[in-house]
Amino acid sequence: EEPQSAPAAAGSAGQQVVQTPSGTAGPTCTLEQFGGTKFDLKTATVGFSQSEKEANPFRIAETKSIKDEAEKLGITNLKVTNAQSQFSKQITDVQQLIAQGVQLLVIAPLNSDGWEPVLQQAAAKKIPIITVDRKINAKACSDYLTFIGSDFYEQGKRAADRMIDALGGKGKVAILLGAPGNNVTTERTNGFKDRVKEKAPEITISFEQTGEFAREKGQQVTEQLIQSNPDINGIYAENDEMALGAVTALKGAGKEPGDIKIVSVDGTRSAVQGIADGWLHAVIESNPRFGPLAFETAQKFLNGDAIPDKVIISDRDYDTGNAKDSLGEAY
Amino acid sequence: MNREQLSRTLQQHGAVMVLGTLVIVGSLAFDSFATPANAASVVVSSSFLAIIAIGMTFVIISGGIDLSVGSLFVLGGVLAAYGSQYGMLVALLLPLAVCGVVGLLQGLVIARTGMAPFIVTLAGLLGVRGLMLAISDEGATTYLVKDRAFAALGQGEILGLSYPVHITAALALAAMVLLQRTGFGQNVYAIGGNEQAAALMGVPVARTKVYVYVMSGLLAGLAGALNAARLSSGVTILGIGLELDAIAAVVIGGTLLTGGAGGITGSVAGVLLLGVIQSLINQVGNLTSAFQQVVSGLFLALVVVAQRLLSKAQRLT
Amino acid sequence: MEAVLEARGVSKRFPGVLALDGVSLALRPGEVHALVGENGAGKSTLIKVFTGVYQPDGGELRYQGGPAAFGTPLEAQRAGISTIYQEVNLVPMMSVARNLLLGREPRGRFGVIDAAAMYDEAERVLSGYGVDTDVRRPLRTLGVGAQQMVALARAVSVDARVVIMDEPTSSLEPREVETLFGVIRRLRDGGIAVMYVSHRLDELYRVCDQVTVLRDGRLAHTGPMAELERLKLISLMLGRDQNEVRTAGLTSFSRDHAEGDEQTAGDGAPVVEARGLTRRHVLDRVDVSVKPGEVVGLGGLLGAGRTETAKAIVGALPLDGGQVLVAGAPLRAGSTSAAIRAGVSLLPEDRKAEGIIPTLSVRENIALAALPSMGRAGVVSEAKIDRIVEIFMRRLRIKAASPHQLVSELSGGNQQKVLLARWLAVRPKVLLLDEPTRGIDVGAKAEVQALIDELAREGLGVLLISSDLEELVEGADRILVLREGAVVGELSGDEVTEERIMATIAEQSDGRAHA
Amino acid sequence: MAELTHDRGGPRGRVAVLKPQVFAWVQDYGVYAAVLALLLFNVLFTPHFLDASNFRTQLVQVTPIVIVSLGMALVIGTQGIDLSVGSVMALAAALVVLYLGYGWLPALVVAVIGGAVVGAAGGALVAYVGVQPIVATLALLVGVRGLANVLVPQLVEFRNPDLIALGSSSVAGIPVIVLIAAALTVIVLFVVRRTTFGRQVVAIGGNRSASELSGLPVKRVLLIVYVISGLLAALAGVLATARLQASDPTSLGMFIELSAITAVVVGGTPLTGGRIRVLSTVMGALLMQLLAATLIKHNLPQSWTQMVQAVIILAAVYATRKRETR
Ligand SMILES: Nc1ncnc2c1ncn2[C@@H]1O[C@H](COP(=O)(O)OP(=O)(O)OP(=O)(O)O)[C@@H](O)[C@H]1O
Ligand SMILES: Nc1ncnc2c1ncn2[C@@H]1O[C@H](COP(=O)(O)OP(=O)(O)OP(=O)(O)O)[C@@H](O)[C@H]1O
Ligand SMILES: [Mg+2]
Ligand SMILES: [Mg+2]
Repeated sequence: EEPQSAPAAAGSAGQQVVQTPSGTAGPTCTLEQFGGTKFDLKTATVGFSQSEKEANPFRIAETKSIKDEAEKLGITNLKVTNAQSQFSKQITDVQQLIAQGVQLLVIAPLNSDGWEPVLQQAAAKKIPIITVDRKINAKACSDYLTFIGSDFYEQGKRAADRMIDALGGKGKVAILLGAPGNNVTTERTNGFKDRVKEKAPEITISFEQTGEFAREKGQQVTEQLIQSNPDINGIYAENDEMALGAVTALKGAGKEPGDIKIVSVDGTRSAVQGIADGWLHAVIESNPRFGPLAFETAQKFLNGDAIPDKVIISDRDYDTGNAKDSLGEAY
Repeated sequence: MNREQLSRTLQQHGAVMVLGTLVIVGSLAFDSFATPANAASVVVSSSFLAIIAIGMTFVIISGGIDLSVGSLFVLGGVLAAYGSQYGMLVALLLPLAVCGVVGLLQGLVIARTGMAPFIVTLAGLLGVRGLMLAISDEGATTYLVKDRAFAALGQGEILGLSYPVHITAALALAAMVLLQRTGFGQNVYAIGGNEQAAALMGVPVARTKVYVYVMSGLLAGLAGALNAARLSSGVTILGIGLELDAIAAVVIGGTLLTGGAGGITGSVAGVLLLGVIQSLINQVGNLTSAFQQVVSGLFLALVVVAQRLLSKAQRLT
Repeated sequence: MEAVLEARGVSKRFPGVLALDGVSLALRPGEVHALVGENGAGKSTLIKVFTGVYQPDGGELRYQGGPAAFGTPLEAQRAGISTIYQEVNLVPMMSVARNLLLGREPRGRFGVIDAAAMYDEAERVLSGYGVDTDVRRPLRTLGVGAQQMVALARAVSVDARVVIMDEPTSSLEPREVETLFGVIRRLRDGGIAVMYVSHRLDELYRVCDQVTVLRDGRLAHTGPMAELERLKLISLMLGRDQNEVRTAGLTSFSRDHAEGDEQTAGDGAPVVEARGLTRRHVLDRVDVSVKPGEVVGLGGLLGAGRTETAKAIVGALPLDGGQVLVAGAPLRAGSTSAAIRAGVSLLPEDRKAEGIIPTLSVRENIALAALPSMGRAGVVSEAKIDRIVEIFMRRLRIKAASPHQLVSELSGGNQQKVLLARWLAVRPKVLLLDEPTRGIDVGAKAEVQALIDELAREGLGVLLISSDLEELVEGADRILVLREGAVVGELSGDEVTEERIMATIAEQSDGRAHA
Repeated sequence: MAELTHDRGGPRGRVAVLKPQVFAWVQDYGVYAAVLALLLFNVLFTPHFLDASNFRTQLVQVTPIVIVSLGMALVIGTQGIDLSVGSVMALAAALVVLYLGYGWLPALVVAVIGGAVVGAAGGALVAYVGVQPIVATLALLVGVRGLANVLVPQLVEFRNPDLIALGSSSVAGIPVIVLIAAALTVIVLFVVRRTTFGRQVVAIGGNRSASELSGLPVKRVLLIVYVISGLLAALAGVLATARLQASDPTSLGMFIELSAITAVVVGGTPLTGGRIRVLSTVMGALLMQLLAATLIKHNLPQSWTQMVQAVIILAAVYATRKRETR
């Protein structure tokens, strides 16, 4: 039993799948277009810049999957840095990776803007950059190579759909926001709100406070919320941790599973368990296992094949229907 | 030179020595450490913290502390990026003006009401970040730097080092002169060393304090603006905990938090120390984030102890 | 002649105290005006009102014939009133030179400070005051005496119309005092008005033309110094009539040495014995021993290392060599608490920096050192404390609004008494007193001296450091003369006279070409 | 003279102290007044504020900050500061789940010992090496948080019923952890007011070299003070963990050092040391908690929340600040 640590992506289970058909739509990019030179991935120095501490399931799984895949492919020279959630540090990290002579960069950006200095240096050295899970606002195939990840705005919309059918199209909803200023927060919020506005005008979003993506904060905010707004029907948490914090709060307030419908994003093991236990209504997955897809894309690119300028992976939904069976695949 | 002088020099330059040792060890341990490129990345990324640390040095020598610099840094960046759509001048003046005013307010409150700088600037830390979130609708909008000339200010290079480095160097020199060779500098030391006595010796205590906080505010804003130019966007998630880095750098540099003693050289060395420590950790390549923190914590402790023992050469009676 | 600085019916109120009550005083150019009164009479407060540190609650100030209101000391200074405050008020961590010249440093090109010129200037000025030291050193490395001289030099070297001195001599020894008087006379002849506060009456009679006596914040007398003979002056200060003073008031040290010797010379075993105390540049193989009931004096010029010797004995000064024995048993080096437990206590010289705890009340300050004995199992007994505090506040006549008043609000002299009480409360075997009567008024001074006497009779060993030779001679059975950290002579019995002390210092000093 | 001192207490004296008393009162009880004002505001403008459940919520949420602030008050009393408390909470959270196998009590003990050890490290650096408190504890802030994450890389949920009970059960309607915090407050109050140790703490804060010359065991006292701070922080970490029903070394106690320092200072304890006000510190913590709650309940955006907090902090400290005579 406890304590359980992050499970490996059991076999191919929970592996990322590219969204079809739209996933790889749009312009493509080849080695010539990019203007890089071919090199052997195995012997190359590869840099991976992680944005946040490997201290939540998503980051742990993400870093792990990159490292595992590199090992699998026999890439011996993988350099990993971690920006500890400080953006300035991530810029410096990547610059120092470049200084150490990496030939391929995989970056999990903490923020979408502000990559100018890195992009310049990389471009000067023609180092291909693959960004995972978050975008970089720049030109694909020139500033950077390509983006692999989920569409957070889309995740927000799908969360909204689940909330709407959970509440039968009407009721009061509270949002537990992620960390302020964070792109993920912004997009998951906008996606949710836009969708609700367009499809269920009778749902009012009566409350939105930040839980900073952390469980304790989620719990505290929810405690305040249900105490002063007892009439709330649903809670949209922008990540699983806050949702689970909310669950603890509801338990503490003597609520029953399902009294308040909770929808969240990520798809961590505990959250899927939460669905099975009836506390969560649905969870929109955001799949962190970028390793295989990233290196596959890189290899294709180095082989001279055309690769799409953005690879959107198809995230699944977890709900009472599939929760129990897919527990093994959740991260 | 006698014992006091020796030990004073040690206290001020203990950090420099530790830095030197660390660099040597580093370049022996990793061959990709002492490369120009890596050195450049350390120096460039340190320059922004250095600018803030210069202001912090004045504040701390005067016996105060400024926790608002982290928030002013990010606010300055956002304002600069926002202002850049109206051209270079606005991009520079807007952040300086606003951050200067914040510094002025904090200085006035501290000097006039005698409230603890720690708490006043803690309020500043909160309030300013709030302000930043307010003008970037809760941090959702990131203004991009439109003005090329302004962007160049953060990205252009001379001798392989980008402008911010040169600006920092210039500021550091100016600060040294200001601190050691002007009446204002003397007043800063005096009120830090013994405020009551300074007042009785005819030092304009209140005014000096106000100046000090204005300066700190201005420099934090400037650092933010330059950083925005470098990133060519007003990133809203910057500067959290930056004040602690700045304070650590200054104190490692041999400046006493109790005020009255210290200098710019040490602070700059302190900043570089922090940068080098980070760089060394990156050289190792595959430490988990948790271990990285343990290591930098140990490093920090090691450095302050070393610095302290060096300066203990002086026995106070 | 027209007064240059004048107070008319000035009042100043502090929480619980009316420190000044309608005081009027006129200060004329070219006169040296003595301001006297017992501890807490309001002298420092009046001065602080003159110089803009405090704002008067009532009455008016006039400066150069016009009404004046100084908002800050700076304004007063700019207007030409320069002051030496009772507690040395300089910046310890700054160098001597920067302290001396703060605000008027010599400028070089582009108006930046010319360091070299500054140091030369400082050395030149200070040598005129007999302070020969490296002006680059932080001020705090100088002894209190030297610091006082720096403050004096600083105050006088601005061209002022009025110079106010609040107990400038309290930490000076004879040589420095002479220098000071020289300065004062120069000022007076230059038509400058000097206000002079001191508890050393003979000094007053030597330099002062006018005198004003304060008692409990009210004006008790003002007039020419010469016309007011000593006993009258004292009775005015203490508010008792003259014969009462003559009989009770001023019993100073009562011991005459011959008889004193017999009394105390009894058993030769010293309670505390220091052997070969050594510390580079400061102390050089100093031997000191004190027998029960004996009062040993330490004589010497400023900077001779008397304070260091005392500190070394209680383990407050790291040593390179030597040891301290209490009743034959060696004391753990460098541990003040061990020394105190063994019964050796030091009343420090620097009241402000090493004595009082400003954030605590009079009561807490008195009880501090005795705390361990003030309760059971680490829980203090308030009753016990109250009793002790009550006793000592009465015995030492400590003047405070209440035992719960902040000690930092007491007058200088009363703070000194609080510290004395703190040490008496631990019932030490040996008491090291570094300038015990500094800043204490005549009445209190006599009391303290009598107290020392009494304690010695009860068998307490005393090491007495005083810059006041008279006090030293009257008080001590035996005197060790220090110079540059080494014992250069011992006087006992009939040798104990001011002349012999001066002689000993002098004959030793010949080598060191003066100033 | 005796009689003169006497009549100071007389009518003139009383007049003299009347006005200052008002100041003094505001100075001493300003924070209480502020709390009352905030309560009043909520009673008027916040729905369901008077429910017992609400007060329980506020008290439960403020508990960790109160406990940490008690230690912080002692440290600040010595003119020091302890930035490591947040990380110590995280470490405690990590240790408590690691040793939960041996039962909740042993686990708690281990966690608290861990906190004490960290405190001792900081104390040693400050007292014996002479490192400035803010950097000594800053190093620990960084390192110990990392250590906690090394021990427990990610949030771990636990099912131990006793520990969960510790966090969620109540006695006579009052949550256990609140009772614990209350008990600790009383203890610290006693230590500060009535013990030799307490007196020595403030004396050292007031004038260190004077304390040394008075034979106080300065270094030992300093060491102990930091140990206590670490101990309390660890305890707070365990309680917070019990309440969260999961150990989250990553984010538990983040920035709590600032809240704690604010609570202490708002309570009127000067950062310059030499004075400790225990009850007011607790009040300060309550003030901050109520404020946060009010802003959440009224659903203010983050930007406003932070700006309002800034203003309130300033106002509260302004009211309780020490006025110097002029
Ligand atoms: N800041 C203050 N707050 C409260 N009371 C004060 C303050 N300063 C002085 N007092 C009180 O005012 C009275 C006069 O103090 P003052 O320092 O003027 O005496 P003094 O004549 O200088 O005595 P001494 O000869 O010992 O220096 C004393 O009773 C003292 O307690
Ligand atoms: N006039 C002076 N010139 C230069 N240095 C001095 C002078 N007076 C004191 N010092 C320095 O200060 C140190 C301590 O002197 P201190 O005054 O404490 O000795 P002291 O004999 O106790 O004199 P006192 O107790 O009368 O002040 C000495 O070691 C010396 O270096
Ligand atoms: Mg006085
Ligand atoms: Mg001395």
